[in-house]
Amino acid sequence: MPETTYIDAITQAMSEEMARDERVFLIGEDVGAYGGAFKTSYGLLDKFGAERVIDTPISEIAIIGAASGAALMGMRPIAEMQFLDFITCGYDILVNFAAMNSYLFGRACPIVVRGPAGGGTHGGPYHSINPEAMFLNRPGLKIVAPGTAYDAKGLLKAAIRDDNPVLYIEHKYLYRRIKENLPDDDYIVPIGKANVRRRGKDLTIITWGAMLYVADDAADELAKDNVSTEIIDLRSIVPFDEDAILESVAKTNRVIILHEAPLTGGAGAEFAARIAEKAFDYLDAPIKRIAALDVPTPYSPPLEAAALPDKTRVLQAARELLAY
Amino acid sequence: MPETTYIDAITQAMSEEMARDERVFLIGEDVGAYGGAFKTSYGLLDKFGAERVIDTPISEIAIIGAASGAALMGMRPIAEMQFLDFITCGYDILVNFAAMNSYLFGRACPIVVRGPAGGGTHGGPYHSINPEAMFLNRPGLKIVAPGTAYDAKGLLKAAIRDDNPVLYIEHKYLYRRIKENLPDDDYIVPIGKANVRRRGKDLTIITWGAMLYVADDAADELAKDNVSTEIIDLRSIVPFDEDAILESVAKTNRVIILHEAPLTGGAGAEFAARIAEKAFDYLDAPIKRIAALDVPTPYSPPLEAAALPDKTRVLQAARELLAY
Amino acid sequence: MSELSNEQLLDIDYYLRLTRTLEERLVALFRQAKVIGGLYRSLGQEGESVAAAYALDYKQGDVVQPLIRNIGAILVAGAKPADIIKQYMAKGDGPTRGRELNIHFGHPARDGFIGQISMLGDMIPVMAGIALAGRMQKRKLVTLAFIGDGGSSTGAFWEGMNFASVQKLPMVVIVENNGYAYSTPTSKQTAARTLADKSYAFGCAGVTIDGNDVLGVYDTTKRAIENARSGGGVTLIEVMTFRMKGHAEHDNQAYVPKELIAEWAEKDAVVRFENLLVERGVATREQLDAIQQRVKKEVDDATDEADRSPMPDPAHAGKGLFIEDGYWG
Amino acid sequence: MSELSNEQLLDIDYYLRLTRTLEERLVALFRQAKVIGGLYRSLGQEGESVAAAYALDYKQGDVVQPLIRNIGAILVAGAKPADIIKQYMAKGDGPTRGRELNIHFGHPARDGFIGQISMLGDMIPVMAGIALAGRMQKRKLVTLAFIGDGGSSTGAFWEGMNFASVQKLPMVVIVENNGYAYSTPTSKQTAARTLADKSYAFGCAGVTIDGNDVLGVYDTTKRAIENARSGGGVTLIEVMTFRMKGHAEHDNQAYVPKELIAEWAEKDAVVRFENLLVERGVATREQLDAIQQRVKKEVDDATDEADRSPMPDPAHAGKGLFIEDGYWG
Ligand SMILES: Cc1ncc(C[n+]2csc(CCOP(=O)(O)OP(=O)(O)O)c2C)c(N)n1
Ligand SMILES: Cc1ncc(C[n+]2csc(CCOP(=O)(O)OP(=O)(O)O)c2C)c(N)n1
Ligand SMILES: [Mg+2]
Ligand SMILES: [Mg+2]
Repeated sequence: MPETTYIDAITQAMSEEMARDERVFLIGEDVGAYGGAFKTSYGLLDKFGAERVIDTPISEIAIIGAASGAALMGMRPIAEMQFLDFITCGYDILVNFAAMNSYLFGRACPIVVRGPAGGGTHGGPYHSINPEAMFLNRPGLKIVAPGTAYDAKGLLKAAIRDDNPVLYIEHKYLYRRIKENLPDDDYIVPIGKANVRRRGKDLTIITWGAMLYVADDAADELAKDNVSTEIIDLRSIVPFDEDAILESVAKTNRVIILHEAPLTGGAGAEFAARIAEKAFDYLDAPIKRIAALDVPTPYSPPLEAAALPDKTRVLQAARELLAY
Repeated sequence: MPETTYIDAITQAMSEEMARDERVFLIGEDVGAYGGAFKTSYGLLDKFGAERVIDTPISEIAIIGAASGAALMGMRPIAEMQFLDFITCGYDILVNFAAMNSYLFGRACPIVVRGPAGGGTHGGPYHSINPEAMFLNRPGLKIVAPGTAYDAKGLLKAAIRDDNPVLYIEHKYLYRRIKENLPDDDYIVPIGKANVRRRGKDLTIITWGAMLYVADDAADELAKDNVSTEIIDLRSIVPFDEDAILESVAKTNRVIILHEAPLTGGAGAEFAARIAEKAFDYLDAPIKRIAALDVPTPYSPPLEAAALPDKTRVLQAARELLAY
Repeated sequence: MSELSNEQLLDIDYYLRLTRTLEERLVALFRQAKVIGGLYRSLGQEGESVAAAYALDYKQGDVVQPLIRNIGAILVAGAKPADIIKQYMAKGDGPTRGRELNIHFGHPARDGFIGQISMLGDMIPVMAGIALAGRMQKRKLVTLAFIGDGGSSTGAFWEGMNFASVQKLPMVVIVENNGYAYSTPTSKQTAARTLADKSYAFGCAGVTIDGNDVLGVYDTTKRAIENARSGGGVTLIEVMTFRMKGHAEHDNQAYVPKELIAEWAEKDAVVRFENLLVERGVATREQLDAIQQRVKKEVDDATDEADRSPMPDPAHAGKGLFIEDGYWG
Repeated sequence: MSELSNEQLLDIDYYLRLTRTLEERLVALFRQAKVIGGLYRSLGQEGESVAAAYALDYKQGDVVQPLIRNIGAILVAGAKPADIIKQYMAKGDGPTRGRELNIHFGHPARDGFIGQISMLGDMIPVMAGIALAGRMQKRKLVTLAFIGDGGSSTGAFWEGMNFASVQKLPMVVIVENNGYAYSTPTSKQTAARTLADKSYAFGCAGVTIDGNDVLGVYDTTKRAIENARSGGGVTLIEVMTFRMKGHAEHDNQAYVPKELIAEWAEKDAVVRFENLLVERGVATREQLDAIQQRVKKEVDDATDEADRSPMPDPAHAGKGLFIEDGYWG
């Protein structure tokens, strides 16, 4: 089987789920004839028709709201944000309506909200968001953020089949940059389970999304100095795999949390706090976070590169921890 | 001078600033003739007229957006959310427009967005929000959360005079429940400075807003066992007083972070993460967070009480830390 | 007199009385501090609320979405008075088990109604989605949403109406122009000539009618519903009515001119409807009194049931965030 | 021919030519990979963009807010071609010092224009606020906002328009109906008869005009502006025009019927306006060519300047989040 790109994995997941289950449909801006701004839904209109691939007005509230209403009726909508940056426009209805259905009303509201996220593509401050932390303190929404083609497909299928609202964060930098051999069979990646991407014993890097590759590079570099790095690919942010984090820290006693969103109030803070409470005795050194500067992602390449985390900063943190 | 309630302190701050500076105006729903849902702006319409106390349609985007536009023109709008829960409806324009003016465009956008927040009043899931964490990973907005009448007045004045957008979180539980003697003179409380509310040496509680009083009660109780508790009233969440936190932890070596918002992704995670990185060597025990359960605030009093943090939980955490 | 049978007309009267009586009971419970949180009266608006909801066909799967003042509408849809009282009293065996308040409850696929959330306007896109799902499922259901003069200023309302209109969804929206949004008069809410004029922006049908004319509201809504059911798309119906009480019990509505209240008191929809029933020989005063007796008994029973209900178990506060945890069964 | 002097008419022609030439230069720079990020053409829409902005009085403090395709409008307001090129090239001495892209820049109180942010619709409430401030400051300024057929579906647009209309703010809004929002035709954006019909929802003035008629756009906008300035409130002007290119350079607009493109190519506003100038004896072809020469030279110079500009200093990436840190001076 030919290698599948990250973006094709997403398209496949939608297509297969729509074929499997007629309750699944796609709704968003330009998802139909155009196939989505990144062509993620290319071909779906032809396969499934305009009833199930719905082009909407520019109305994120309506997209998320209508998806939620349909979900309550037993449908399984996938709501696309053209860029996840625009999810802010539908923020209210997502956190206050969609995410509250179970806790307040005992209603299943199985929507998936998905779209391109992340920086590194010179998209500027309005096309580079890493949105997870905006939702972390608003209970009721699951959040996943695949960093591999395998996970992109498996997590999207899991999200579509999940009975709760799920925010599915796809990293646009990875769309066409990574390729993998995927299984021919139908598979899912369970929400809430981390993947130990690399086993190691001296240091743990907890990360997800496009930062996996920064972690890989850093680990390769550290290996030259005989440092063995464990990389935990979190994949799910809500719920997250606390056990996997704590186990790894218990083994390596040193931890870096690496994410692309700004440092302050990023999801990494939560993971650090959990470790500082629950794995305190295992820690031989401070918990380090490597993240973007606390600014909107700037547009110009030199600024963007300076704002986003990179291998150099990870290596520096790693060396500080190892020398601690 | 008679004692001033927390809510009167807010009214006074607005009134005095409007008298001092004709660029200051108030805009929101029912802020005029009615004087606001909680009567926070009672009397301002009579004093300053309908041009400066503007009743709007139910349109949070328009309120925050128009305030921002006016601010760029040199005005100093105070935008009221009838409840801060509804800030989600204007979330986008606040984080993407107001908060980005300085970093992206070098423009001063001095708006204050304020309104009632917090639980304990059986307001239910849509009238109890503690909103700070929603904004913590979106740079450009200052955030303050006074827990005393003194700070309510001084921080609001500081917020109005600040050249950046400021989210001012008032805790409605405190509106009429606390009273203090306030100075007759004009004063401000600087944004970014914590207040050491109580000095102690055995344990630090970092908190803010209505949780101050839970911390007080816990500290009183602990004092009976000869435990001396330091209470840091953070007051400002962005920027926050990292020095005050680290100094206190360096002294007491044990820390509880207490907040009313849900645990996961709450602002407390950030403070815990900073401590775990920067005060690691001073820690003699895990960092504990006491916060609401990870659910929307339920309406019914027994549920609400169970969901929100209380003295019992703080005491239990404190005793665990002290026994560590 | 409309296409309604005498039986149906009396049924409507029953719901009008039930609404008013139930709300009066809630006021009594509020004064006894048994109702927790705010109490929002629909006094003066019961007519349109009941009549519009009565025009739906719940057996077809039609769904109504009330605002806080549309107790009448959900009673018509089948909500139980005891459930409503339990919600107000924050009881543990109410529909939301004490998690949400007042008439914020209901399931569109199960109950025929879905309570609003507090954020005004948000239900309009949601109701559009329910209508969309109905169409995808090849069901002939229609959704009926209420929105206030105030709520119709929200971006969510606009986006939802626009989407529903583009999609020609089977949806009817009642804009209750009751003069005020909290303390804000409609003139500060919009400069539009009428709220029905908003329909031009969506390209849907729009009409302004007398909201205190029960039969008029029924007929107009019914036509709009059947038009929607047969593929004719969205209708926006502005009903002119008046909020006879303050925004909530704590609000003495000092900002409302006394004459206006007096003027609208004359136009009470329930009185007017019952006069009509008597005039046209549909019912005698005695029959109407009998209805009131029945209603009172039902409300008494419901109150007793709610009173006996337990408060929620605090140990449950953390449960049910995700649907699979089984808390809801 | 309008109230415009010959000099002004030639001035307009200058801006039309400048817009088109500058954009063509940007395309060349894009192909050389010097323009970073997307490039969004206004080809076919330059007429309305320039004409509407030309109707403002910047000395009075009027403010225009462009969309991404309104390079013409900000040139009229005084933006420098070199600044625009620097923005596109992400240079460190451009107006946003490389932080934001394309024509997202400008200060309403300093520059007479304020670039949009990406979230469509958000600028409408902001422009209402600018107009509100102007009125509070007892200045007679008017704000002019552009919005797309697509952008006019956003909740932010609706809320902003409604608020501005209730407040009778001095604001004029041009809805550019250019047939598409990205790939979405206007028919999927709204079911309204015209986009100007949205004005009924706000109770403001509304009109639909030919967007490729430069003088017509100027006259209509001018009247609306003067009406606004004298307290007459908001006008919504729908200009019918066409997006002759794809959404951005990467989009081959396969979804647009070829005939439609051909049809609109015939109606090019610049050609039409220049033909008129010649016909009416305002200018000769030679004079127009001279304008083009001048424009080309300016664009060449601007390109040179932008080319020589430095990229931003990465050490600055963390600065200027709060205005008091002094980064912006
Ligand atoms: C988005 C939003 N903003 C503010 C509020 C606060 N609020 C609750 S009810 C109300 C007034 C509603 O007026 P209207 O829509 O006319 O309904 P009515 O009360 O007249 O039935 C307001 C402002 C809210 N619920 N939602
Ligand atoms: C709120 C929001 N949602 C989605 C987008 C993505 N987007 C950028 S341009 C565009 C189409 C805009 O169409 P229109 O408003 O008609 O302007 P035009 O491009 O035709 O000038 C879309 C959907 C956005 N910028 N903002
Ligand atoms: Mg009303
Ligand atoms: Mg367009």
